[in-house]
Amino acid sequence: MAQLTYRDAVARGIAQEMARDEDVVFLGEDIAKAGGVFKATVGLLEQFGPLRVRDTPISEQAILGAAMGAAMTGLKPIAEIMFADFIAVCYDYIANEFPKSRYMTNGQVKCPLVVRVGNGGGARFGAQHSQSIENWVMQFPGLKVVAPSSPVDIVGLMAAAVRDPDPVIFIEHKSLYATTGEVPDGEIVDTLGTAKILRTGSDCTLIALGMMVPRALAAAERLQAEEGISCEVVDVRSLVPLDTQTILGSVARTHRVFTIEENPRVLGWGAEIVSIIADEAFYDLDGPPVRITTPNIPLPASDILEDLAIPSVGRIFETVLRSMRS
Amino acid sequence: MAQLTYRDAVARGIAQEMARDEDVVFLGEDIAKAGGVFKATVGLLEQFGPLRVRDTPISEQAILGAAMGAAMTGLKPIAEIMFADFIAVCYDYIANEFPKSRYMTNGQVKCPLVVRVGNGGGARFGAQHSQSIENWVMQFPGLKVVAPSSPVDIVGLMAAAVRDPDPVIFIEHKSLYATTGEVPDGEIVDTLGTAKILRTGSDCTLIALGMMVPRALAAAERLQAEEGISCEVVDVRSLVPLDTQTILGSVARTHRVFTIEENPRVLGWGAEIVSIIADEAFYDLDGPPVRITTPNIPLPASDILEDLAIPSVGRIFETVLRSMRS
Amino acid sequence: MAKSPKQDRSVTAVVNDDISEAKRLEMFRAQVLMRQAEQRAFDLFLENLVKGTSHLSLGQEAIAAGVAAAMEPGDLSFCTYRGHAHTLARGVPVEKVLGELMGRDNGLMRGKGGSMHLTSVEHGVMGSYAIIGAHLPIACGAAWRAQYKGQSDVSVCFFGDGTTNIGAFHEALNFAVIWKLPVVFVCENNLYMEYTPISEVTAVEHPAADRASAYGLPRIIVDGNDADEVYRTMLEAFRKARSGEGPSLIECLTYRHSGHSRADPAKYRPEGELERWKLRDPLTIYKARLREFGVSEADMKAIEDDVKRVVDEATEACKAAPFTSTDILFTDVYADGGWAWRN
Amino acid sequence: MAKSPKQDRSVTAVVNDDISEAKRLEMFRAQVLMRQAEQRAFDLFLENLVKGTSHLSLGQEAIAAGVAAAMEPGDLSFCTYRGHAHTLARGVPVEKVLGELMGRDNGLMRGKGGSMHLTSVEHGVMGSYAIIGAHLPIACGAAWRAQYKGQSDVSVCFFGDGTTNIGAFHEALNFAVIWKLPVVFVCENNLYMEYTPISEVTAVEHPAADRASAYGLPRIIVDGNDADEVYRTMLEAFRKARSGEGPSLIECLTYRHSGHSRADPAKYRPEGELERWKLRDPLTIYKARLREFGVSEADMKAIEDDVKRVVDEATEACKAAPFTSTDILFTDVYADGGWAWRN
Ligand SMILES: Cc1ncc(C[n+]2csc(CCOP(=O)(O)OP(=O)(O)O)c2C)c(N)n1
Ligand SMILES: Cc1ncc(C[n+]2csc(CCOP(=O)(O)OP(=O)(O)O)c2C)c(N)n1
Ligand SMILES: [Mg+2]
Ligand SMILES: [Mg+2]
Repeated sequence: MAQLTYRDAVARGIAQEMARDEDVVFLGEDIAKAGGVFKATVGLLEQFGPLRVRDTPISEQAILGAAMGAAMTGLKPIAEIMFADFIAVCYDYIANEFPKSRYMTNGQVKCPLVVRVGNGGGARFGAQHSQSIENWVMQFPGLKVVAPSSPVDIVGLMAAAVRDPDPVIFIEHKSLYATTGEVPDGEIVDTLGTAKILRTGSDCTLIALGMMVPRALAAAERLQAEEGISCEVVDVRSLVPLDTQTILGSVARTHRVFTIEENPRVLGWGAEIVSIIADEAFYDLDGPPVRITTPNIPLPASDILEDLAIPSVGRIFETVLRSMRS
Repeated sequence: MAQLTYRDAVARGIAQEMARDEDVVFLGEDIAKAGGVFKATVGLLEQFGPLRVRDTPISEQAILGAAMGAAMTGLKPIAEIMFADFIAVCYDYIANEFPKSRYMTNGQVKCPLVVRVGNGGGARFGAQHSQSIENWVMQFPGLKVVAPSSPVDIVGLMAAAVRDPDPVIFIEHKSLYATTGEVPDGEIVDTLGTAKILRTGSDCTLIALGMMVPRALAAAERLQAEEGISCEVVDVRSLVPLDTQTILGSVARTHRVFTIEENPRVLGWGAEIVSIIADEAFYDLDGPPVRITTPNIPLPASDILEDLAIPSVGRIFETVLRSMRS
Repeated sequence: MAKSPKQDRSVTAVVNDDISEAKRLEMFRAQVLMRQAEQRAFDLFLENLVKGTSHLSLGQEAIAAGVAAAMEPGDLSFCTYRGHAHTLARGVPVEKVLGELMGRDNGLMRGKGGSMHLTSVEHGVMGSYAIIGAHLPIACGAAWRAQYKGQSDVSVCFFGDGTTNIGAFHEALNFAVIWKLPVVFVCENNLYMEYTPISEVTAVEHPAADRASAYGLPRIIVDGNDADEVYRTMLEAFRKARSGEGPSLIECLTYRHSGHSRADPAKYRPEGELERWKLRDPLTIYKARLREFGVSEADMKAIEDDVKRVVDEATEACKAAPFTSTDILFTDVYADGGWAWRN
Repeated sequence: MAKSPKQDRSVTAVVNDDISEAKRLEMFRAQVLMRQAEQRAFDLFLENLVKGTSHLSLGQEAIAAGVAAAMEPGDLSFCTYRGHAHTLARGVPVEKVLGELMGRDNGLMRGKGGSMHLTSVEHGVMGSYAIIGAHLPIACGAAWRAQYKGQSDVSVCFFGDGTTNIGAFHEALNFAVIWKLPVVFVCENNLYMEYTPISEVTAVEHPAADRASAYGLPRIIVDGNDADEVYRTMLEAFRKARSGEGPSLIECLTYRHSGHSRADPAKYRPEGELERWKLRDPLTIYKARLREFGVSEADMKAIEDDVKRVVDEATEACKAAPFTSTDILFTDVYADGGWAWRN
């Protein structure tokens, strides 16, 4: 058991899979010699050599296209798209190619690959380098999406993603890279499609993801300590497949639900979850499901403004409190 | 008053605005000499000349980028992206450029442009030419999205979109091009952000868009005639801005709601609407809000399969009936 | 502008050359098969038995034939929505292609993909891609796999003149060169994108060849209506690819006899253009070639008749085949065979 | 590979030439201002008064200076995330730039955009774009507007060597040429993308210039550390653009003295590379040039001192300025001034 940063967990997760399977290869901009712009892939070039860990030009379409062609014909590529926002310049692969090739060919073509992206705000990078792009990628039948919030989940879900026979978008949160957590020694393999209840509670369920997970936990602490409100906190972890059993199970116990989303409101992942709860757990609900999100604005660069925009512990606390008391 | 096809309404709508304002220019692939691959822009080149109606190379990024640069500096461009699915190859402008330029520059930069796309299924074009891409474009603060379902709405909303000072995605449904409707003579200018109640009813609200509108209306007829269920049918028309007053008002009267979406289920526009209703009209609801969508599959090419995939009048009828009876 | 076909090509009889008679007959048969199968597809469309869209290669068959003849089993093809010809050229049965167009259970993908997505992994046809440009990087990836695994296959990527103006073209070419990938890019310059002449929207005369130097590649232009020329050029490109010398970019000059897609009457053509190109129909050229090398009219006729029989039989089989069964609607979205996105 | 700077440049004294002393002093002052303002930005970052990221142009100033000196009022600049220099070169006050970096109310965009998005429409700085490649087509659009409206302004688009490998580069270049747009593409080849040498990921030696022929453009390479060379080359490009002869693509050879962004110690540089390039520091070169043309040390010193005063005053003003007010969080999402997406 070791304390590991979320950043180092990325390299460890990739290394675990590359050591296991020679077909796992890794490509992206500045990922090899420089160890990644977030330093999350330091050491991989040295360990696995320049044929398996490859720097690319600034050609995101070539990166994802090449990953797909390799995946179709026998490799298991991991591709990095540096900032999640850049998914927009290679979106054709996300929307039209990866997820559809198996279906269109009646199962002839497979596409086992992983696309890692650095997601989210908090670093004062402004509107084009801070976005939470879960809702750019989760709507495509055929694609899977995971978003780990802790070092141990990074390692285990990376293994699950690499071993999965479907294309997986692996969302890392930039503002979590420096956080640490316990990670057991030896091989770790987690399971896609599983949420985790990180804190049990009886009054309401907080559903969070990525950087919103530690904030939800902190808000839950305060709600318990200061207001006696007992919150269950669910880390969604996997958006596709979605662990609706865990989510609906929690709502069936608490009867109230809040989603805590870093993305701006419109069509955030919480909308899908709320629509499922509203349909399938309608009679379990004692009050309206509430979505706590970044407001409908691009992210500003100034630290003061950015901190106001993204849901904070304080805002979560107050929104839940107000809603539970009303 | 004339009978016009939805297809001809597009050309009329564009012509109305180009005749009014010299700053309105139009570019896209095969839109000028050939009159568009859907023949929706026939005659515009002849009427407005080659400086205002311009054929482009197959360079969607150049098309949208050029539209933006022109819009920033004084023109009001209309750009065509032929099949809506191709939005994926120029998504950076949709996600990162159009919607953010005004905010990031603290209001210095404006971006008044319209992007027309041919959306939706029904033509047996297969998985990469049949998608309903509302949920690829509606999540960006700063961008507006309209999706007319009738010829008169095409003309009026085109005028509204062209005159609007914000970037607007204008979603035309390919399978509606051949449909006809009455269109008054003279200038028509509609309003963005307004839904339309196309049929009043008291038992439940059907919320639809695009090609799902005629199907919702037909299902409502049958439900009334065969089962005595009175459905109100709302044509959303404008996803951003969203006319929540009309939607919430209808739900407050009927107490039950169904969204009818052509997109595959996950994160369709209905999810956002349901999440709003569940939060803000929770106590109005007499039963769960239900989403009727294409299942979680890419669209197949075969006519038999495609017809099974997209919500049909029969499926709407049965889903509403089952849910209202349970 | 590359507008007028060569019409003054003087034919000199040669008895022996580098291409065997067997190879020539293979290429002839392939061209006849593509021609007849695609004409049949058009007839079936007129009978309303083919739904959706389809894009024919009538007039461009020499390219698919010449390339396929140079390929080894195991080499991979990446095609466009205009992919019937390339799929047939790799040996995929006509019945499976027509069946797919007709949405029958015997179709290559049982109707799930349709005309624009023909795929037969077993024949090395790794897919037909309908979004312009996407498959150029994908072909690079397949070639990267071969390079990484030390496998000797080459990936061939077909695309049109119009495709050279999209970003993915540029990214793929640069990528293939810097990684020295065993991939061959075959541009079929048929002078038009959908309806717009390529010369009106392209900064150089030869949309592919005049860009080769931007990637450090030689400028290669071939007569795309002459299967032999295509074949010879491809042999050299394959040799380069297999010996680790990296990719090639080859521009084949050709012309499509039909409209862009089944919906297109092709009224945008200048008068006489089609007629001039029809004089250089790849089949006409190839028959002359065969004659030159002593193949008899009877032998040619026998091949044509045999192909006709194959296409007729395939047509009957497709007409008799059941429509695709609806239970496949939900299969193969994910690798577990199903479509479940939640538990 | 374009790796080593010219070191043998022999300087011959010239008394009269095509560039006036006033113009030279303008370019000198601009370079000094960029240098000092960016060094100040770095100091402020070390004091934790600048948050977020920032990308400096230290060592590359001659390009921004030479280009700006050739521009007319009304001409438009489209910059990248490495855009401080180009913004300052167009006359945007230092205070507004530093204020933006520091998130103050006096900032160019009051802190909403930050270092990577500097924009001052009033000075013709039409934005700084942080997604590689996006602004090349946008600059085309601005140029199209000028062409359509018969206006005489030219759009200048700055970008790095690494940007030449992304698809949007290719689409923009082709587009600009076929429409003959009054746009000038200025590639600053500083030998690196972020940390990876451009030569390792590019199929040609000169990432921009060696691609010019793919768009029918001449191959133009200039010494990007010599403001005069840049200036002269730009004058010709502007002349072309304004007279309807279309776009230019100009590759300027240069080197950045600092890391890619504030987080980068630039350890990937081969030993001695930075030192060699520092011998060709644009300011060193330009001072020598001024001396050649008889400008005194005292005159140069006076300019440096005056710039220092300006930068100092701007710094103080920014430190004294209030942080941006929180009420602008919700403004200017839409043209109505607000953020409402529903009624
Ligand atoms: C990204 C994208 N843009 C536009 C289209 C629509 N489209 C289909 S075929 C075609 C013309 C392609 O021309 P070319 O590459 O010359 O191939 P050809 O059809 O002549 O074989 C166009 C524009 C598309 N499929 N994908
Ligand atoms: C589409 C996209 N991919 C990657 C990046 C990350 N990135 C920012 S700067 C940069 C290097 C750019 O190199 P170059 O064009 O040479 O400009 P320079 O930084 O040297 O001025 C990269 C890869 C980005 N901003 N956008
Ligand atoms: Mg073509
Ligand atoms: Mg650079």
